[in-house]
Amino acid sequence: MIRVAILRVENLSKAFGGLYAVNNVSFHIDQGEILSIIGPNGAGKSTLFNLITRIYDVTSGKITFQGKDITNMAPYRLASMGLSRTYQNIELFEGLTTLENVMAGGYIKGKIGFSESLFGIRNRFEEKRLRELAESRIEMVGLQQYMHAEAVDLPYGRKRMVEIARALMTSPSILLLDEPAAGLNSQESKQLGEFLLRLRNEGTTILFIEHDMETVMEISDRIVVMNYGEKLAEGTPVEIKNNPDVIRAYLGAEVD
Amino acid sequence: MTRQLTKMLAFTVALMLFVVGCGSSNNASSGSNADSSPAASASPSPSASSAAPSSSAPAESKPPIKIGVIISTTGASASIGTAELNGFQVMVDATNASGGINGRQIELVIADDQTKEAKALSEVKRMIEDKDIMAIVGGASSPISLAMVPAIEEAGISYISFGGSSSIIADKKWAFKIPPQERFLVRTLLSDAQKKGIKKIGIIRVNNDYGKSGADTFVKEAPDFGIEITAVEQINPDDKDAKVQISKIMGAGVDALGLWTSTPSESAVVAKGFYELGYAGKYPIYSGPAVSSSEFVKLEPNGSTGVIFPTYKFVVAEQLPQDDPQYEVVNEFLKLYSEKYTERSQFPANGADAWNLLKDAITRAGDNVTRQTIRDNLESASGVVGQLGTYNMSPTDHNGLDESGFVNVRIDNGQFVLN
Amino acid sequence: MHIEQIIASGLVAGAIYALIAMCIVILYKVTGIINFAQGEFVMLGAMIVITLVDAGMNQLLAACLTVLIVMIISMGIYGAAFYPLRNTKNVLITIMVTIGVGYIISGIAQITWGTSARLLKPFSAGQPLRIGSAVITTQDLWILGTTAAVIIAFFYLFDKTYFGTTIRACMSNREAAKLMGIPTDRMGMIAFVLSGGVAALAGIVFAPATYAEYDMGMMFTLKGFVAAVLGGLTGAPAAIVGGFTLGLLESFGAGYISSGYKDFISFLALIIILILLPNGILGKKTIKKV
Amino acid sequence: MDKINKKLLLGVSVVVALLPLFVHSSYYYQILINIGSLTLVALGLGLLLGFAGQISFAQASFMGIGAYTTAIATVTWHWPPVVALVASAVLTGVIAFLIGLPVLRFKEHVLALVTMGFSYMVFVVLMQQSEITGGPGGFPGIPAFSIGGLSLKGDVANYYLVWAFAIISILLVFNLLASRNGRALETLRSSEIAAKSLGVNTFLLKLKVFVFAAVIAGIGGSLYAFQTSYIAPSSFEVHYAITLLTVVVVGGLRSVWGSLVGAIVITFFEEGLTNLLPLIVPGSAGEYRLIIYGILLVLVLLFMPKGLAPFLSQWSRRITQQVGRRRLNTADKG
Repeated sequence: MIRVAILRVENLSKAFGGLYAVNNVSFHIDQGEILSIIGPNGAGKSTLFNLITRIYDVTSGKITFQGKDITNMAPYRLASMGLSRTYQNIELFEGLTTLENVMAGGYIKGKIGFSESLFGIRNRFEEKRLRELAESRIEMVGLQQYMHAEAVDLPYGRKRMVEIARALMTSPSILLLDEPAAGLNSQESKQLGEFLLRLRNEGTTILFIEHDMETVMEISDRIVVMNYGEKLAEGTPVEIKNNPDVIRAYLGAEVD
Repeated sequence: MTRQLTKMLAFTVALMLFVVGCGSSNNASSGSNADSSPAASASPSPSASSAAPSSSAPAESKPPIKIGVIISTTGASASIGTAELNGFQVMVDATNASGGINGRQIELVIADDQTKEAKALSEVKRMIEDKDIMAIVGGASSPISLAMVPAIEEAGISYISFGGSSSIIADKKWAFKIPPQERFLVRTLLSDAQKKGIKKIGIIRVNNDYGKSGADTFVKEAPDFGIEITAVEQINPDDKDAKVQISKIMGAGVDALGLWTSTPSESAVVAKGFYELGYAGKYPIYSGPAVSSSEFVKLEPNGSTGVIFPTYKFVVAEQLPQDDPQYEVVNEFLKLYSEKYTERSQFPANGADAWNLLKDAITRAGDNVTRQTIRDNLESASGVVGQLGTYNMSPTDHNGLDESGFVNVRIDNGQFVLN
Repeated sequence: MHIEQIIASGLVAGAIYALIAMCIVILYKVTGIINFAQGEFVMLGAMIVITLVDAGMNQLLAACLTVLIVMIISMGIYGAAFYPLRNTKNVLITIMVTIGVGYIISGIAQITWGTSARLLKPFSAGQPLRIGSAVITTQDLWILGTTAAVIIAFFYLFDKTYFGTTIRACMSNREAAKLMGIPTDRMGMIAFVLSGGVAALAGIVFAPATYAEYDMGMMFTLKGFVAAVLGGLTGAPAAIVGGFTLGLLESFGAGYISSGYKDFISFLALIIILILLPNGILGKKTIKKV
Repeated sequence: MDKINKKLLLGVSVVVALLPLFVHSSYYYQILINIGSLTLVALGLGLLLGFAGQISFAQASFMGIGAYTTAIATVTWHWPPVVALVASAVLTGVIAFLIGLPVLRFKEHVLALVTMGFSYMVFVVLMQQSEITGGPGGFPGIPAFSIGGLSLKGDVANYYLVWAFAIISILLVFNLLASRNGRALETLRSSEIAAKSLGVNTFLLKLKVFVFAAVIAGIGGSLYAFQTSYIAPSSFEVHYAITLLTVVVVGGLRSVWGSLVGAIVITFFEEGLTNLLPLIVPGSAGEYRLIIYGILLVLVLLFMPKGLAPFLSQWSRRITQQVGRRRLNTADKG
C-alpha cells in the first residue's frame, strides 16, 4: 500500500526564555503507522506534543497536518481536522462521570448551537446519538462497569483509558498519546499494546510517547529518539536497538 | 460526616458565645433598647420602658400606641441614623416617663435598614402590615426615604423622613420631612459671605446625594448674592485625603472654600487638608451643617477654626438669647439629651422634632388615634415649636419650616460661636 | 499648577497601598489565598492603637503592643478559618471565606468602637514640609519612612535569613517545598501572622494622617488587592510598584481630569495596563505543564 | 435535564403558582419577590462561577444597567414597559459582550479584579451622569410593568412576573447543561486545555455564557425597577455583587438549584435576623447581623464547600453514589 505522510514536522524549535526545549526537530508520520517517540526525561517529548497540538506557540519551524499548514492554527480547530490527543498528567474533567467525560469528547460531533441548547431544540436526538457513540467508545476500552462513576475517582490506569476513549470520540485520523502506559502494570500495558494495534488496523494513525520499552519495541513501526531537545535517531525498532548513539545516550543507562 | 457536623456545631456555639459575650459585656454600658446601636450610646439608658409600656405608668388599661422607626444603624449612614434615633428615643422616653399621651404609652418598633434601599422597602412593608403601627419615622438619607415613599403613599400611613431631598414630599399625601429645604441653609451662608465681600467660592462636596443637592443649591443661589462658584470638586465618603482637590480649587484663586459633606469625618478630612496646606485662617470655609458636631471639632481641633456653617439652634443652645422663641424647647431637649449622650450634632435634633410633630398630632387626635387622623393632624400642624424652628404645615408644604430656625455658627478654636 | 501636591498625595497613598499589597502578595504566594480581610487588620491596628493611647499609654509602646495584639488575633483567625482552607483549589471559595471573616471582624469592631470616627495625635509635632506648592506633613514622612523600613526589612528577611529562604521556597513552589521537608503549613501561619502585623503597622502610621472608622477595612482591602494584582502577584517588589502606581493614578485622575471620576479613571487605567501586561507590571508568564 | 429535576421544577412552579392562595401580607410578598429576583440574577452568575468556573463581580452592575435602562426608557423616553424590558435585556447583553471581549481573557484573581473594576466604573457613571441617571439621588417614578392595556400593578402581579422569569430561566439553564454546550461549559472549569484540543472554542463559549448571565441579570434589574418604582446607584454596588456571590456559594456551586436555595437562605436570613436577633441578644442591632452573616458564610464554605443545595439533596445523591461505588469496588476486585 502507498504511504502518505499525514503529519509532517520540519525544523521545529521551541525556546522557553533562552533555553531550547525542542531544537530543530524534523520527522513525519505516515497514514496508518504507529510512530513512537522515546527519550530520557526532559528530552522535550511532551513539549513536542504540545507544539503539534498548538498548546504552545512554535518558536520556529513548520507543522503540516494532512497537507495543511497548522503551525499557527487555533488549537480548537485541530480536533475537527482529525487530530486528537491524551495528556501525560491526566486532564480529565472533574465532577463528570466517565460517560459524561467521554461524551464531552464528542463536542465536535454535536451540531446544535448555544441558543438552540438553551431552548432544548433538536437536543434530545443529538444527546442520544452522542451517548451511544460514547458508550461504544467506553466499551472499546473496556470500562463499561465505570460508566457512571466519577472519572477522577477511577484508578490511575483506568483514567488513562478514559482519556483515550474521550480522544477517540472525535474519530481522529491521528491519535497522539502522551505516555499512555505510565502507571499501568505489565499485564495492563500488554492489553494497551494490543488495543493500539487494533486501532491501527482499523486505520487510525498513532503517534505516542512512551517509556515502557517492551510496548514500544513490540508495536512501533518506527521510532524517533529524542535527547536534549534534539532528534537523536529515527528508524525501525531493530535499527534503534542497534544504534550506537541511542545505546550510549539512552538504553546504555539501562544496560549497565 | 457526623464528625464534621459536631465540629461545625462546636465552632458555631463558640463563635455565638463570643458574639453574645461582646454584646452583653457591652450592654452593661449601653442602651438595651431594641436595635439602637449599643456602642452609639455612651451611658446606660432606661429606655427599656420604650420597648414595652412601663407597668408603673398610670392608665395601664389603655393599649400603647405603636410607632415604627426605620433607620440606618449600620451601613454608610450608620453614624447619622444612630444619632437621629438617639434624639427620637430620648424624647419618646421622656413622654412615656411623664405618663404618655392621653394616658397611652408609646411603643417603638425599630428596624435597621442597613442603608440599603431594598431592605428599607421590605421593612416599611412589614410595618405597614402591622395595623397597630400608627406612623412611621426614619430614613436617614434621601435615597432610603425615596425607596420607602411609594409603598407608604400606596398603603396610606403617615411618614416623617430625615432625608433632605424635596422630592420626598413633592406632591405626596402621607410623606413629611424634618430637614429644611437646603435653600434656607445655603442662603444663610451666602448672605454672610456677601457681607464679608466674598466674590468667588470653590466647592468640595461629598460624592453622595446630600453632597450633590447641597452643591447644586450653592450653584443655583450664588448669583443672587453676586458670588461666583468657580468649581465643584468631589471626595468619596471613604476618602482619607482631599489635599489634591483643595489645592486644585485654591490654586485657581478663590476667596473662600465651600464644603458640603454628610458626616463630621468627611468634613474633617477636608478641613485637615485645608489646614495642612496653610489656607486655614487666611480663607474661610463655608460649610454645610455636617460640621456642626462636637465630633468634627474633636477630630480636627486646628482645621476647624474659621469654619462657618448654618445649623440648628440645638448646637448652640447655651448661647441663644432668652427671648428666642425656641429657647425653651431647645434647652429642654439639650438637658434630656446630655443625660444620656455626649456627642452633640444637628442630627439628634432631627429625631427630636420628628417626635415633637408626632406628639402634637397624636395629642390632638385625642382618643381617635388612627393613621388617618395622625396624617391629617400632621398636615394641619401649625405653630409647633421644635428644634429646627416653628412648623406650619400645609397640604402643599409637608416640611413647614422657614429660615427663622437657623443660625450661622463660627468655630473658634474648638468652640461653636453664634455669628 | 499643583502637580507637586498631586505627586505628594499620590506617593503617601501609594505607600499605604504598597504596605497592604505586600501583605496580600506574600500571603498569596505562601498559602495561595488572597485575603479579602486584610484591610480589616489595618482597621484593627488603627482602632487598637487609638484605644491604648486614649487609655494614656505612651504612643511608641502602644504601637508595639498593638502590632503584637493584632498578630495574636490573626493567629487565632488563621487557625479558625484559613488553616482549613490550605488545600482548597477553588479561588472563589477562599475569597468568599476571607470576605466572611472580614464581615465578622468589622462587625465586632463596630460593637467595640461604635460608628463614629476616631483620631490619633501625630507621632511628632512640627511644621509640615513644603516643596513648591505641595506640603508633606510630618506624619506623611512617618508613613513613607515606615513603608521604606518595612520594604528594607522584608528584603533583608527574605534574602539574608534562613527563614526568608524557606519562605521564598514556599512562595516559588509550595509542593516542592513540602517535599523538601519545609513545614509549609507552619510557614503559612507565619506568613499570615506577619502580614497581619504589617497591616496593623500600616493602620498605626496611617491613623494620625486621617480618622479611623470601623468600616474602613473593605476600602483598604480593595486598594491593596488592586495594587497587588496590578503589580503582578509575584512578590514584594511587584506589590510596591503596584501600590505606588495605584496611588499616583488616583491622585492624577483627581487632579487633572475629574475628582468625581477618579475611581473610573484609575480602574480604566488598571484594565488597560492588565490588557497590555496580562500578568501585571512585574508579573512573569506562567506556562501550564500538561 | 433528568427526571428528578423535572419533578422538582414542576413542584416549584406549582408551589409558586399556589402560594398567593395562602399569602395575603404585602410584606411576605415583598420577601417572595426579593427571593425571586435574587434567584433570577444569581442564576446566571451560578452558571458562570459554578459550572464554567469564571469569577465575576460584574453581575450586580449588569442588574443595574438593566434597571437604569428601564427607568430611562419608560420615564425619559416614554417607551412602553414591554419595549423597555426588551431594551434592557438587549443593551445589557451588548455591553456584556463588549466588556467580555477584553476581560474574559483573564483568569481567577485578575478576572475577579477587572470585573470588580468594571462594577466600580458603572457605579461612578451612575453617580456622575446625573442629568441622565438622576445621580446619587436615584431615579424615582418608574411606572409599573404593563402589557398593552393591562398594568401589572401590585404585589401579586409583580410576584408572578418575577417568578415566571425565574422559573423559565431555571428551565433554560437546565436545558443548556443537558447539551453538548453544557458539558463543554463544565470542561472549562477543570481543564481548559483539554477542552480546546477536543474542539471547544473556549473563549467564545465563555463569552456566550457571560452574555447570557448578563442578560438574565438585566431582566432581573428591569423587573426590580418596575416593582420598586425607585432605583439608586448604591443598590448595584460591589457590595451587592458580593451578596450575589454569597448566594451562589452558599446555595451551591455546580447546582442550578443552588441559586434558589441560596436566595431563600440569604433573604430569610436578612429578614429574619433583624427581627429575631434582638430577642436572642438584647440590644443587638445590624452589627450582630454582619457578624452572624460572616459566620454563616465561613461555616458553610468550610464544612460544606459544595453548598447547601447538594447537602439537602444528599439523601438521593448518596444512594446513587453508593451504588456507583459498589460497582466500582467489585470491578476492582474482579
